[in-house]
Amino acid sequence: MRRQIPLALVFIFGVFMIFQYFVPHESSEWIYEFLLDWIYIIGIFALALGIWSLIRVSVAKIKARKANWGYPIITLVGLFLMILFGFTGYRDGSLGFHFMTAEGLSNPMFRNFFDYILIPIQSTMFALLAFFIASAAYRAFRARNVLASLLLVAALVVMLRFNPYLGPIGPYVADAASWLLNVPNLAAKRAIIIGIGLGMVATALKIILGIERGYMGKG
Amino acid sequence: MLDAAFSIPLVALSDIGRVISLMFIGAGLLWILIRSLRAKEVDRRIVFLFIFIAVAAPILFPITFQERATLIVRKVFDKVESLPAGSKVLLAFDFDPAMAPEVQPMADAISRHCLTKGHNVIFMTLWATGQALLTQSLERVVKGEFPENRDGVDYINLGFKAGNENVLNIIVTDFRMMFPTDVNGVPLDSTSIFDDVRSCKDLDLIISIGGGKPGVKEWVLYVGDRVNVPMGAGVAAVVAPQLYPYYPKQLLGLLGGVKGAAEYESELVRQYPHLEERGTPGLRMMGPQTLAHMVIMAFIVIGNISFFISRRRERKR
Amino acid sequence: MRRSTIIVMAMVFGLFILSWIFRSTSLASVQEHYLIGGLKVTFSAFLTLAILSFLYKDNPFYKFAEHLFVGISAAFWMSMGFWTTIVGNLIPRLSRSLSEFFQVPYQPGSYNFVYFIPVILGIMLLMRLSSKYGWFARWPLAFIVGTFAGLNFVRYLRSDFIEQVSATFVPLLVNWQGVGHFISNFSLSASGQFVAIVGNWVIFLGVICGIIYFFFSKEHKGAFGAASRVGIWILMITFGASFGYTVMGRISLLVGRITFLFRDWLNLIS
Amino acid sequence: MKYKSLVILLFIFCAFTLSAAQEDAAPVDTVQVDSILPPAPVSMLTAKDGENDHGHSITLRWALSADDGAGQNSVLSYDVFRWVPFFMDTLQSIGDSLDAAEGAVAEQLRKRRDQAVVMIPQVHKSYPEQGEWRKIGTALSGQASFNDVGVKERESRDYMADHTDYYYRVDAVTADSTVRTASEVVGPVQSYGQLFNTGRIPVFVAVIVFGFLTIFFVVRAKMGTELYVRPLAGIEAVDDAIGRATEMGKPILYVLGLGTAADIGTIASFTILGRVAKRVAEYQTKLIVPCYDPIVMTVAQETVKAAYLDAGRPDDYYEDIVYFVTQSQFAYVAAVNGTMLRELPATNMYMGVFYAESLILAETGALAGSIQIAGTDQVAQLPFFIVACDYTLIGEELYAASAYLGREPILLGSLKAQDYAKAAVIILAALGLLAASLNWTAFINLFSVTS
Repeated sequence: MRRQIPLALVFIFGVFMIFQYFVPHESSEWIYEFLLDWIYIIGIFALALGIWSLIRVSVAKIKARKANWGYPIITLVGLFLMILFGFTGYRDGSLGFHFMTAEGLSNPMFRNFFDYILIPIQSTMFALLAFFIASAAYRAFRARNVLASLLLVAALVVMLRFNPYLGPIGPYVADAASWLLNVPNLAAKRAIIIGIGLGMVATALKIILGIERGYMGKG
Repeated sequence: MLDAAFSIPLVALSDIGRVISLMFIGAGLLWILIRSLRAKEVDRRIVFLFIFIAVAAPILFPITFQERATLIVRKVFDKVESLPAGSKVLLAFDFDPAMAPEVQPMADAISRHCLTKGHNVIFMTLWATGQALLTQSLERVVKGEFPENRDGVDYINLGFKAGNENVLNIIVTDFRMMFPTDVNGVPLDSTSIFDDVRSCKDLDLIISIGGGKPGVKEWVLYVGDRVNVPMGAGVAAVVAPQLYPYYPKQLLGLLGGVKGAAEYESELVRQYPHLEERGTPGLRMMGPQTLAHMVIMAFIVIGNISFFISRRRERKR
Repeated sequence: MRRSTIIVMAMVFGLFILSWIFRSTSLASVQEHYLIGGLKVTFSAFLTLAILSFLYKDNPFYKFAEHLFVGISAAFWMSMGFWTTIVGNLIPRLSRSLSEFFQVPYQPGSYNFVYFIPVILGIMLLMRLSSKYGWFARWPLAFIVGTFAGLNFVRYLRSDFIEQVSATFVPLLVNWQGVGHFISNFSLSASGQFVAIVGNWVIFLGVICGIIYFFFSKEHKGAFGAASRVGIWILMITFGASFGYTVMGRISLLVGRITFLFRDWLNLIS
Repeated sequence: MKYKSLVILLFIFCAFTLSAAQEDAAPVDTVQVDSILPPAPVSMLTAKDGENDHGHSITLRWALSADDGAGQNSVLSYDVFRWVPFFMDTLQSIGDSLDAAEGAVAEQLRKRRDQAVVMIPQVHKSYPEQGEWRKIGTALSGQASFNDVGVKERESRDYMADHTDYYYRVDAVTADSTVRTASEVVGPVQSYGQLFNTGRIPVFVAVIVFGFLTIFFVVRAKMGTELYVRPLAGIEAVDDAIGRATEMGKPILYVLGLGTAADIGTIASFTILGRVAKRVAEYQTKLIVPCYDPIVMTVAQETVKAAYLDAGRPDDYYEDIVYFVTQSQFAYVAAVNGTMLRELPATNMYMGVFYAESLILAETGALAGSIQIAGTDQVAQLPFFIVACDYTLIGEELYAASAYLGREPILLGSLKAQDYAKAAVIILAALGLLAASLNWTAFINLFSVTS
C-alpha cells in the first residue's frame, strides 16, 4: 500500500500528461491548467517544511556549541525579522496583516531589507564569478594532453578578440572566434542536447513505468 | 564638502594613478613570470588581486585602449561617412532600460556621427519601454550637442508605435499611415524632413539598434529584405552570433555589444577628434574588459610556462 | 576569540562608523533622512566587501553576511510565496470570509472545489513531520513527479530530439552553381561560399561524432572509436570557446559592483 | 439576395466615383486619382475552424485582391468583418454592470450572464436579421489569412462560443479608408475543439517508437541478456571518492543543484544520491546534502533514509543529513561555499541542474582541496564544470549514471534503447543531409512539428 499507491499515482498522472499533449480539446486543457496550479500550492506547503528544517538545523548548531555556533543566531534573527516585515504592514495608517497596498509594499522595511541587504550580497556573490573564471582559467588551461590543449586554444582564440594590439591579424582572430562560436559550437551543443533529450525522455519513461524509483528511496 | 575635497586632486591624480596601476600590473606579471620560470605555482589570491586591479583601475582612472574597428563595424561607419550631407537616415532604438547599458553607447555614437555629417535623422522605437530612453538620448545628444539642429528639419522623433513587426510592415509602404504625426503631435506633412519620404524605400540608410524581439531580425525580414535600402545594426553581445548569417548580404555591417560600440567610437574619434570630449562610454567600458582579458590571458600563458618547465624537470629526473 | 581578531573587528567597525558619518554628512544637503540614507549605503558597501573578503579566506565578516543572507532570503521567498500563491491564488477560490480578511476579491466559480485537492496534498506533505503517518508524504511527491515526468517526456522529445534532429538537415553544398562558379569565386572570407559549405559539413559531422561519443553499449574501438574521439574534440573546442566568451559577461558584473563601491559609497567617480 | 443587390449598388457607385474622379481630378493632381479608384475585391474567401486547437477560433483565407502588390497596387490592408447579433450588446452590457457590481447584485448579474451565454448559438441562427457587420480585425497588404481567435472563458468579453454559425466578410481597403471593396460573405462556419492535434503527429510517432524500444530492451534485460556498457571515468571515480573520504575521515558533500522535482535532471540525481548514500552508510562516512528546493529536500530525505535502511544501518540515519538552506540562488551558494571551507569535505558531488553558480561552487571546492565530480544537463554550465572539476558527467551521462551505479539489468536495458535511438538519429541526419541537398522537401516536412 505505502509504495503501490504512489507508484500508481505517478503512472496515472504521467500517462495523462502525455495524452494531454496530443489533445487540444478544452477539457484536456482545463485539467492541465488545474494540475499546474496545484503544484504551486503544494510547493508553498513544502516551503513550510523547508523553513522548519532551516530552523531546526540552526537551533541544533546553537545548542551544540561547536565552532561557529553564534552565526546561526544571525540567520534566525534575519529570518524572523524578515517574516515579521513580510507578514505585517501598514494600510490606511493601521498596522495589520497586510503585504501589498495600492501604493506598493505595505511595510517599507521589507523593501529596505531587500534593497540594501539582499541585493548587494546577491550581486556581489554573482560578481565573484569574475575572479573565479580567472582562477579556473589559470589552474585548468594547461596543455596537458590533446583535450586540454583544444580547450585552451579555443578559449584563447575567443578571448584574443579583446586584445587591441593584434595589428593586421586582428580581423582574422575575430572571424575565427565567431566561426568557433557559430559552427563547432552549434554542432557540439546539438549533439549534447540530443543526448540529453534522449536521456531525459528515457528517464521520464522509466519513472512513469515505475522502473526507476530512486526518488522514492528504492532502486 | 568632503566630496569636493576628494574630487579635485583626483583629476590631477588620475594620470599618476593610471601609470602606477599599469606599472603595477605589468611589473607584477613580470615578477610572477620569473617566479614561474622556477616552476613555482601562483597562489590564486594573487590572481584575484590582479583581476581586481585590472577592473578597478580603469574605472577609477579612465584607461582606454586604442580599438581598431573590425571590418563588420567599419562598414557601418564608412556607410554613414560616405553618404552626402542631407541623406535620410532612420535610427530605430529598439531596446529597454535593462539592455541600455550595452547598446546605448552605440546608439549615441551613431546619432552623433549622423548629425555631425549633417544627415537628416529619423528616430523611432518599437519598444514601449524604449520611448523614455529615446527621448532622453535625444535631449542629451541631439539637443544638447547640436543645438543648431531643428526638429522636423534636421531630425525628427517619431516615438513609439505599438504593433511590433506590423509597424514595419506598414512603414515599408507608407510612413504616414502608421505615424500620422511625430511624437509631439506635429503632422508629418508639415515637416520638411518628410517632404520626399513616403515609405522606407525613400530612405538612404536604416540602422536598427536593439537586442530583443522585435529588433534587428524583424527589421531585416520585414524592411531590409523588401526594399533596397542599406541596413546596419547594433545589438547586445549575446545576440550578435545569431545575426552573423545576415552579414554581409542583408546587413551591411553589425556592431556587437560594448566592443562594437568601442570600435565605432574609436573610428569616430579618429575621424573627428573634437568629438572625443563628448564622451566615449563604449571605450571607457572596454577599459576594464580589455585589461582583465589581457591579465587572464597572461596568467594562462604563465601557467603553461610553469607547467612545461616543471614537466621537463620531472622528465630529467 | 583571539586578541588580534577583536582588534581587527573593532577597527573595521570603527571604519564603517566613520564612513557612515561621512556619507551622511555628504547626503545632508540632498536627503531628508540623511542618517538613514548614509546607513543604507554604508551597510550595502560593508556587505559587498564582506562577501569579497571571502576571496582572501573564510572570515567572520563573510560568515556574518552569509548567515544573514540565508535567513533573510528564506523569509523573503516564504512571504512572497504566501502572499502571491496562497492569498493571491488559493484563498479567493476557497473561502469568502478569508478573502474578506485578506482583502482580496472573492472569485466564486463552479469548479473551485478542486482546489481543496492541493490543500489536502499539501497537508499530506506536512505529515512527514509525524513518524507514524510520514509515508503519506509520498502521495503529493508522486503526484508532482508523475505530472512533470509526463509533461517533460513529450516536451523534450519534441524540443530536444525531433526539432534538433530536423535542424541538422542542412544542404551539403550551399548556393551551388557548378564547379566553375565555385572555383572562380573561391574565397576564404567569413561570408564566402567555401566557408558556408565547410560550416555545414562541420555541423553535420560534429553532430554525428558528438552523438557517437555518447554511445554507452558499444566499445569505442576502431572507426567507431575514432569518430567518438573527434566527437569529444569538438565538445572540448566548444567548451573552451564558450568559456572564453563568458569572461566578458562576468567582468561586467564585477564592473557593476566596483562602480557601486567607488561611486555610491566612496563618491570617487561621477 | 439582399447582399447581391448591395454589391451591384456598390459597383455602380464605384463606377460613378471613378468617372467623376477622372473628370475632376485629372488636370489637378494625378496622385489623388490613384487613391480614389476602388480596388478589386479579394476572391476565394474561405472560413474554417482553427486547426489543432481547443476551439473558439476561425481561420479565414483568401486570394489577394488583384490590386495588392500588382495592378493599381492600391490595397494597403484588409478589414475583416464578422456578423454580430445585436444580442451580443446585451451580453456586453451585463458584463459592464458586473464589473461595477458587488455582492448580491453581482451574483444576480452573473446568473443572468450565464443564462445569456448559453443563448449565443441560438441568436446566431437569425442571420442576417437582428444583427450587423462588425470589424474584428485587420490584415496587412500581402497577407492572405486571418485568425479570428476568441477566448474560451465564458466570463471573458472576448468569449467566442463553439458550435455557433459565424459569417465573415473581408474588405480590401485603400489609403483612403472610405474607398474599399467588400468580398462575398462566407458562412456559416462553426468552431470546435479537436480531439487530436495532427500537427504533433511526429511527436506521437516518436513517443510510440521510443516507448516500444525502451520496453523491449527492458524486458529483454529482465530475461537475462548480458549487456556491455563502456566504462565512464566519472562513475568509477564515485566509488574511489567514497573510499577516500572514509580513509581521511572527512565528509562527502552532495549538491543537488537548483533544480526542482519537476526537472528530470534532479530526479536522475536522486537515484545517484540513493546509490551514494547506501555506500556512504556502509562505510560509515558522513554525508552532507544542503538543498535549495523544499520539495527536493523532502524527496532527498526519503531517498537517503531508505538508502541507510537498505545498507542495514537505519540507526546511523538522522534527519539533518539532508537540510534546507534557502530558495535563493546566491544565498544557497554562499551557504554551500561556507560549508565547503568549514567542513573541508573529501569529495564534492554536483549532480543535477545548475546555473551561473556552477563555477563559484566548483572553484571554492577546488580551493578546499576536495575531489570534485560534477554532472549536469545544463549545456551552458558544462564548460565550467569541465574546467574546474576532476570528473564531469556530460549531459546524457548524468542520466546513464544511475543505471551504471546500480548495475541493474533493467536500467541498463534502457541505455540500449537510448543507443538505438541515437543510431536512428545518425541515419536520419544522413538522410536529411541528402534530402536538403536534393531539395527533397517531403522528407524534411515529415519532421516538422506545427502548433
